[in-house]
Amino acid sequence: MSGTPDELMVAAAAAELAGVRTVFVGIGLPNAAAILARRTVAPDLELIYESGVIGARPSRLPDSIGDPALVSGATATMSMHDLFAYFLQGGRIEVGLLGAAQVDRWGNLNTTVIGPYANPAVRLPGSGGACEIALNAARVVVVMSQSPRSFVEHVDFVTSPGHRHPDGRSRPAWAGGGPDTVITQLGVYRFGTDGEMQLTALQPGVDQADIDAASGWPIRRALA
Amino acid sequence: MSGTPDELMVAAAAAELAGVRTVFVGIGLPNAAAILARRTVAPDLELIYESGVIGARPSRLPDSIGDPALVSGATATMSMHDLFAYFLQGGRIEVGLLGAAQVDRWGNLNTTVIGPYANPAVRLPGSGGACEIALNAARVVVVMSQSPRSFVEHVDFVTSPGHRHPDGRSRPAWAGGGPDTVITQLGVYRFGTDGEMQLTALQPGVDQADIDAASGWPIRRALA
Amino acid sequence: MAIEGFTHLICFAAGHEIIRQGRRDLTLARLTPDLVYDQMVAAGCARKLIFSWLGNPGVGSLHAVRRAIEGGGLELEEYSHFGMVGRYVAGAAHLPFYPLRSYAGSDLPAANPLIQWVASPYAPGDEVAVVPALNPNVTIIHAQRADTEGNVQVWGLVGVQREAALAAERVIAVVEELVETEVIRADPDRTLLPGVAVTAVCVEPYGAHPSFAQGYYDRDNAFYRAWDPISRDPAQLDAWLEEWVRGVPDRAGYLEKLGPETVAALKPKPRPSGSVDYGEYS
Amino acid sequence: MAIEGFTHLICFAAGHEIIRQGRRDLTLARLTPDLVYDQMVAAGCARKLIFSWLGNPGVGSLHAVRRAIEGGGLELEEYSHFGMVGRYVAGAAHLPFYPLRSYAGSDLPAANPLIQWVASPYAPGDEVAVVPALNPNVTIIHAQRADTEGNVQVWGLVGVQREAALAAERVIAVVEELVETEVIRADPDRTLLPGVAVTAVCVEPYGAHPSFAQGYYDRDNAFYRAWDPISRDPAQLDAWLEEWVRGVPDRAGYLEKLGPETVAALKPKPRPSGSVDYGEYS
Repeated sequence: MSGTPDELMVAAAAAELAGVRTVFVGIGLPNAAAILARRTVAPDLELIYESGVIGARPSRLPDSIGDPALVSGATATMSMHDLFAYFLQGGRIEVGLLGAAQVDRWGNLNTTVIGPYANPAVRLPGSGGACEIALNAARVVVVMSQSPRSFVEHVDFVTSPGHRHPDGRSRPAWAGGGPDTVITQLGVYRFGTDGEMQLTALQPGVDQADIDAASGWPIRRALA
Repeated sequence: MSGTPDELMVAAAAAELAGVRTVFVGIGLPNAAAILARRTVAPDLELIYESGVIGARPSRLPDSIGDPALVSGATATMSMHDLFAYFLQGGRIEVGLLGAAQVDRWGNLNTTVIGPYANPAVRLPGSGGACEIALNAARVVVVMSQSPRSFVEHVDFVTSPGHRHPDGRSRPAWAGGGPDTVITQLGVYRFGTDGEMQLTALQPGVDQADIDAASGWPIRRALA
Repeated sequence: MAIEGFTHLICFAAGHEIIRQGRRDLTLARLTPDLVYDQMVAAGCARKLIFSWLGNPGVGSLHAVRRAIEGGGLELEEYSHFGMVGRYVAGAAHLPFYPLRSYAGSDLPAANPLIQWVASPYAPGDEVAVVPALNPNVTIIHAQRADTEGNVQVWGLVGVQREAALAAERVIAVVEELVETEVIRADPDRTLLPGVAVTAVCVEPYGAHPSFAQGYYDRDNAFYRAWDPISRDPAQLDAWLEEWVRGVPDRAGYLEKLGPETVAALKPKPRPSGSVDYGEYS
Repeated sequence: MAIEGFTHLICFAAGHEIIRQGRRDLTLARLTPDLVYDQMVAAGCARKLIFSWLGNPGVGSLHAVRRAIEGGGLELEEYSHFGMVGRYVAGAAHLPFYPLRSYAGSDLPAANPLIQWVASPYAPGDEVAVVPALNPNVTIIHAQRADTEGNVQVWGLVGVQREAALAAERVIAVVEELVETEVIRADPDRTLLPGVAVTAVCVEPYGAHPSFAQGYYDRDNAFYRAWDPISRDPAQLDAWLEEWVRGVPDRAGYLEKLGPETVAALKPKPRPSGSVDYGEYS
């Protein structure tokens, strides 16, 4: 098995969707992974987009999550209110696929700012639907590029909550399962019962030194 | 001018709709009044039904407020949520047309029970949308039959609030204007600035003695 | 459980089957209990009603329900329409409550302590009424059509059908006809519920009679009026249930008794929606 | 004010006209500011953004907006998507707040003190996040068609268009085409907004380019990608505004510059919805 880093991530993310029925899809790699999964390991997978589409059958790989090709031939379209309230918050999403600029050991995701919020070094797009996806999907799969700047001891801003806030707060009782898997070009990570991230698989051709060089904290190992 | 008591009430209620754009219609006499008004004094009147119809053009007088003839040819249909939340509560209804089994001097309406709630002598239908129509329409026109049992000193149950609760509570600040007109087979009543009902017109052939005989309290007079 | 459908698409087929199965002690939710719950109450299926308007629309009372209430044999939990709508919305959205501008100055909160108030954090002293989430074990809805994947489409009045269904643990959709998935996918805007939200689909033409299915058949207003004297007399009502519900094996038997002339008289003339273009993008 | 439309039906025609009119100090609300607000910010129209996702979808950043933020010249009020949806819902429903299951454990409430919490009266200790109502002075939406009575119909993605419009004091609907009222009334389910809720209708074909109108034209993804280098360079961006916005008198001028070939290339093949029968009842 070989491929570009993106292809590796997409393939690993698609594998996470085996047997899944409902996935809430973000743009970019998550979208490619969900479309690949439906063609391979999850033929019954319903692609659900925050723009208001359920059961999309895109005839092309869309540039945006609101592409007209996602609408034509879908099973249902509805208002964003009904989709977010009744499908995402209503607990009908098995997997939420998210990207992020930063992640910490508890799976907290930052897509808001690098640097202080009031005076950012880099202004990122912000939450979109990610905050509520992270809290309401039954489980969350994160697809992101790994480096010492993205795998950090402390995220600059918690956009989408993981298993524990840096200030020690735990997840609320009503929330979904939270981050389940993080997929990067270097490895696949899951979370221990205490909510801490652990390395469970290396991507082809990657060794522990590569992981160490691309991580801002010593990541726990739980390789099979 | 002459007619059956029902025809008198329908004609008087239709006259109240002159120049009105949006009316929220209940079943029975209110429905007949609204349809008559649109054919006469209010050609731009949009008939809005709690079943989820806006701009109905019924080809027949419907038996129910959810008749298929209200849907075919309407300008819009929508969920009851959107209709109640965005049109009624959202303040887009000029006139709400209601019926009632009992009314008191403050315009409190009872459509719930005769006798105590827990052990009623007569169980009536209840609120339906009337409670929120009474609170959210810009003004409320009541069409009902008048007798000592319906025009009462104390209603057995306040289903739909008038200008003042029997316990003295006033209307909340966010509410619409409340009862504006009560139309019966005997007279037309409006409300003083203090919120008390007053007789403003007699139906043809009716005199003060008829009013007195059909009222549970001495109704203030403000005849033109 | 709930059988929803506001005037439109009331699933009498399901109500009758529940009567035939001899179910007991059900808690029945519906904005307008209508004839379907009058029949189920008369048949002894119900322990409790959760509702907002209790009548035979345009006719008068639901006499079996009134007798049960006035005799003390039926528990009531009463709201306004928007309160019931809000209960389903909160249930479908996994929220503990739904806020609405209602009930201030009404005696309904005194009659139903589940109607509560919350303070707005944005304006001191501003209190908003709230109703709690309602999550039926089962919601049964009727609809015009579905495909074998369980995607359900409705046109005309949708009432609270989406919210009542999505609030439930299990959803049964009874439809007038089964269509190809391509028919559904040609017009995704008409989909009330996607297949992922539907537990089971049953095909039962005329299953909403004497209520109606827009474009398929009219409301049987004559039956609604005829129900008043039947329901008024317990003996007549029981005879009616024996003949029209317990005396037929299924909905096909009911339809056969109803007869082709009644069915034909309820058929409307065609009035097409017209077609719009979604575009093929590739 | 708000120009809404999630990816679909973003009214660039309105944004460009506002730039031409030289408006200043606007507070602009939109879930996804998109290129339309990047252009308006670059042109100096905006004082503040209320938003939930700030990017060029599938491409990268909105560079003019980023420069304004990083330079401190643009105030921000930030939510998640569902928070923005809820703000419009509360605004349209005349509620002081909208409750949602979000924000717990996120730093967004610390960044935006308007995100608050209310306690559920039904479960001790259960706190629900709330956002305040948003009521724009004006909401502009784009739609496929309307009639002269102002009834507006949309198919495909509706996003938050109904709620954003009904939350506003004034509603402007810009449409691809005007149709006979009978076309609207043949299919009332497709009506996004009835005429009673619409202040004005403008007919502006291709008014949503480079976003799309389902069935009418495709999203101009090439333009979205081309915008990245333009927006990155203030001089190029200003030259673009001079040429494509200030340099044309109106939308017709923009379309003429765009040219018939680009327009033709965006046209999809037909994919009809099919027609359903509402029935004629009399």
